Amino acid sequence: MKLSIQINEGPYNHEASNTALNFARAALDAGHEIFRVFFYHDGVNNGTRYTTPPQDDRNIIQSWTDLAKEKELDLVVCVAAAQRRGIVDEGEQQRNGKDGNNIADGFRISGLGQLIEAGIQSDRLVVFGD
Amino acid sequence: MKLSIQINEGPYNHEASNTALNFARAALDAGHEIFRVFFYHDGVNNGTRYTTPPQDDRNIIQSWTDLAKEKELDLVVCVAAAQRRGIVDEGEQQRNGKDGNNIADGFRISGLGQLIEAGIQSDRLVVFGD
Amino acid sequence: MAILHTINKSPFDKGSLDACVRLAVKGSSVLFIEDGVYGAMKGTAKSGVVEGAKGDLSFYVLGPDLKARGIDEDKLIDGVTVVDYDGFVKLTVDNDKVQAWL
Amino acid sequence: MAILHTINKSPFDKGSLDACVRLAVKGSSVLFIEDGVYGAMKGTAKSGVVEGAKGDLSFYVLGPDLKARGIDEDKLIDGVTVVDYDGFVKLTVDNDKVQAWL
Amino acid sequence: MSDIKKFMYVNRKAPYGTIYAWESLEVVLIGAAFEQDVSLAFIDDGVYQLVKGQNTKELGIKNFSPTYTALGDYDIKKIYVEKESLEARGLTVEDLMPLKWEDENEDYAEKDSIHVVPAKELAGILDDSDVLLNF
Amino acid sequence: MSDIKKFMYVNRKAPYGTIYAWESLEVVLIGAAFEQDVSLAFIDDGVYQLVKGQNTKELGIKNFSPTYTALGDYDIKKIYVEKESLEARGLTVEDLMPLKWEDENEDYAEKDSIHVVPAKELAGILDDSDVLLNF
Repeated sequence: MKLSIQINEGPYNHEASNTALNFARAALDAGHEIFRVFFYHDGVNNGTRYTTPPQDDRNIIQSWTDLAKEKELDLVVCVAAAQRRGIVDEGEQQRNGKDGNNIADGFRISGLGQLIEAGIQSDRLVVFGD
Repeated sequence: MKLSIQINEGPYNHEASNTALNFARAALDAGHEIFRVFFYHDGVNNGTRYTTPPQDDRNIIQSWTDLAKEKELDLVVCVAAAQRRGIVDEGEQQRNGKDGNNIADGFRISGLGQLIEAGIQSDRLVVFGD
Repeated sequence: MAILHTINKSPFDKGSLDACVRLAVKGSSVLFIEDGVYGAMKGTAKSGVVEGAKGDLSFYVLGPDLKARGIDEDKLIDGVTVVDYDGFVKLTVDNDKVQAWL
Repeated sequence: MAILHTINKSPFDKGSLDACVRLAVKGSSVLFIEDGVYGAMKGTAKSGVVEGAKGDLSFYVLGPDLKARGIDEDKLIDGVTVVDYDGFVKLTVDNDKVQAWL
Repeated sequence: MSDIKKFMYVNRKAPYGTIYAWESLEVVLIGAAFEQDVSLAFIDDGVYQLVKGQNTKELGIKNFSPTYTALGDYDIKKIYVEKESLEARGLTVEDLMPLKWEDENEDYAEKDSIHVVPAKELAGILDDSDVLLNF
Repeated sequence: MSDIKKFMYVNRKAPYGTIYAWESLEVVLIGAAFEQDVSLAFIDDGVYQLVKGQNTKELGIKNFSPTYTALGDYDIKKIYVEKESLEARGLTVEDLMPLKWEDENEDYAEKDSIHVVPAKELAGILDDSDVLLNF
């Protein structure tokens, strides 16, 4: 079955991204396809490569990057939400005149249409948030 | 009177930073001193220079930067919270082997002791959060 | 048509459980996750919500979130089923859609 | 000693107002800000909390947050005082410390 | 399954205190271009989003409430407000912005988009949706 | 005013669902070095932070609950738990981790750090603090 996931909160402040990660792994292990993971609201903060979590805790962003690589996941960060919160890729860097970017490996920035498309194309949309 | 402010949430997802900004302006206008503004939890996300908010909305981070410059405010981002969430200055960039930094003008990264010190040194500590 | 409802907030902190029970049609499934798992405990001031609704709704609770919070399964309201992440996926697939009471 | 309590959550969404009223000593001040301002409205299912406590506590509400949410002052519970940010600062200074019921 | 899905946007949070209401509206506007069957539900504190007379000038936050009145132009006309949530908050439909759409089959007659429905009825409407977006 | 202030950490949120509990504890540990008068209050869902038997292995989140049992070593021994919050959640002090401190004036006798107090009493303790940190 084709599933999509929406994540509304950042990596450590709320459990949402952690739950979504465990859910995604279980879904993939069960043979389901994950059409897209869409990061919205503060969820866009999952898409930064600038975090350095404590050594004795999990690295959520690295886990998403690794899972995306292993399973060819489509990790999409909403552009409008990202602009409000400071998540930038090379394209956004140029468009908005920033002096750098912080997007993590395996994530891409795109529009809200990607969420609607996920809703249309997927058999299920599962939302994790605050 | 000497006041300090703690902000626990990021710039747009919650009203906390906006309320704190309006409170800080009113306190300064009334002749009070703001000893320190301490950004904790997701509040550290107020300290990025990478945001590009919509043209028709306020720019919270720029407002903090401007107020800090005008009134010589001490804007402190908690280092432990910042590491979890990806707010990086030059020192953190080098220490943690990052390829860039995103700290906004007027903010500095420091330890939790700065919050305790603010509690000790200030006549009032006012917390804004979720 | 069948909905899987997820509740991720403590019933003491937020009204998510109350809203879910008010707005779930008979026969729906409800899964407690994250801080929502406290809503599945018996002997609390909020246990009555699930006890009153369990004739009409099927209640599940995410085991990993229970264990994290130190809640033994014998503290659960009778009839609440413990599932792991695989079970969460199965519930997602077995229902037509998911409503998250954020 | 006197505490200024701030409440920034709707009383329908969270238990902040209930907790504050339970844990504020007589004579304390309570200021509704942000989504907390809904707690100052009369004629709601939660109005009784403030009405029952206003003999012991002084209630204030932040005007800019009221206006943003389209709440006319004539919808406020009798005895609740509207203040602006200057008034918030004054309450902070006039009390010894601030307790934020986040 | 037909190509058109029933999208239901479930709004349960107050405006301004958090950004969910506003960013939900941004999804609704973008989603309108996809020609799906769109409904909005306002439950719990979500009903506050529709209260009329919002004025955010002193806050310094953009007042996005006028956007709700433009939803009719996007052909979004099924807006459900839970009766129980309204009543608990001491509100009636008179306290809400009048949201309208124009019926081109009836010479562009203005019709109400807001439907105040009891929980029991709204439960059935949620159950009848294909995709639930939660804010 | 004396050089020592009464710091009160007010904890009202459950662990793991959000990070406030953990990051509050990090402030407490750092704050312990400043030799102030420190108290902790656990109110509402904050009481869940102290429940014993927490096991986060399947979540993959660090189990920070052992840190509470180390608070005695930091000379933090005034830990107030609101009775009403415990009771509403069907909990008793037996469900909580036993937090102890050693009284060096009594040959290092172990004493309980947790004090279950009714709201009315806790209100007075909050009122008697100098600095309230809210989590």
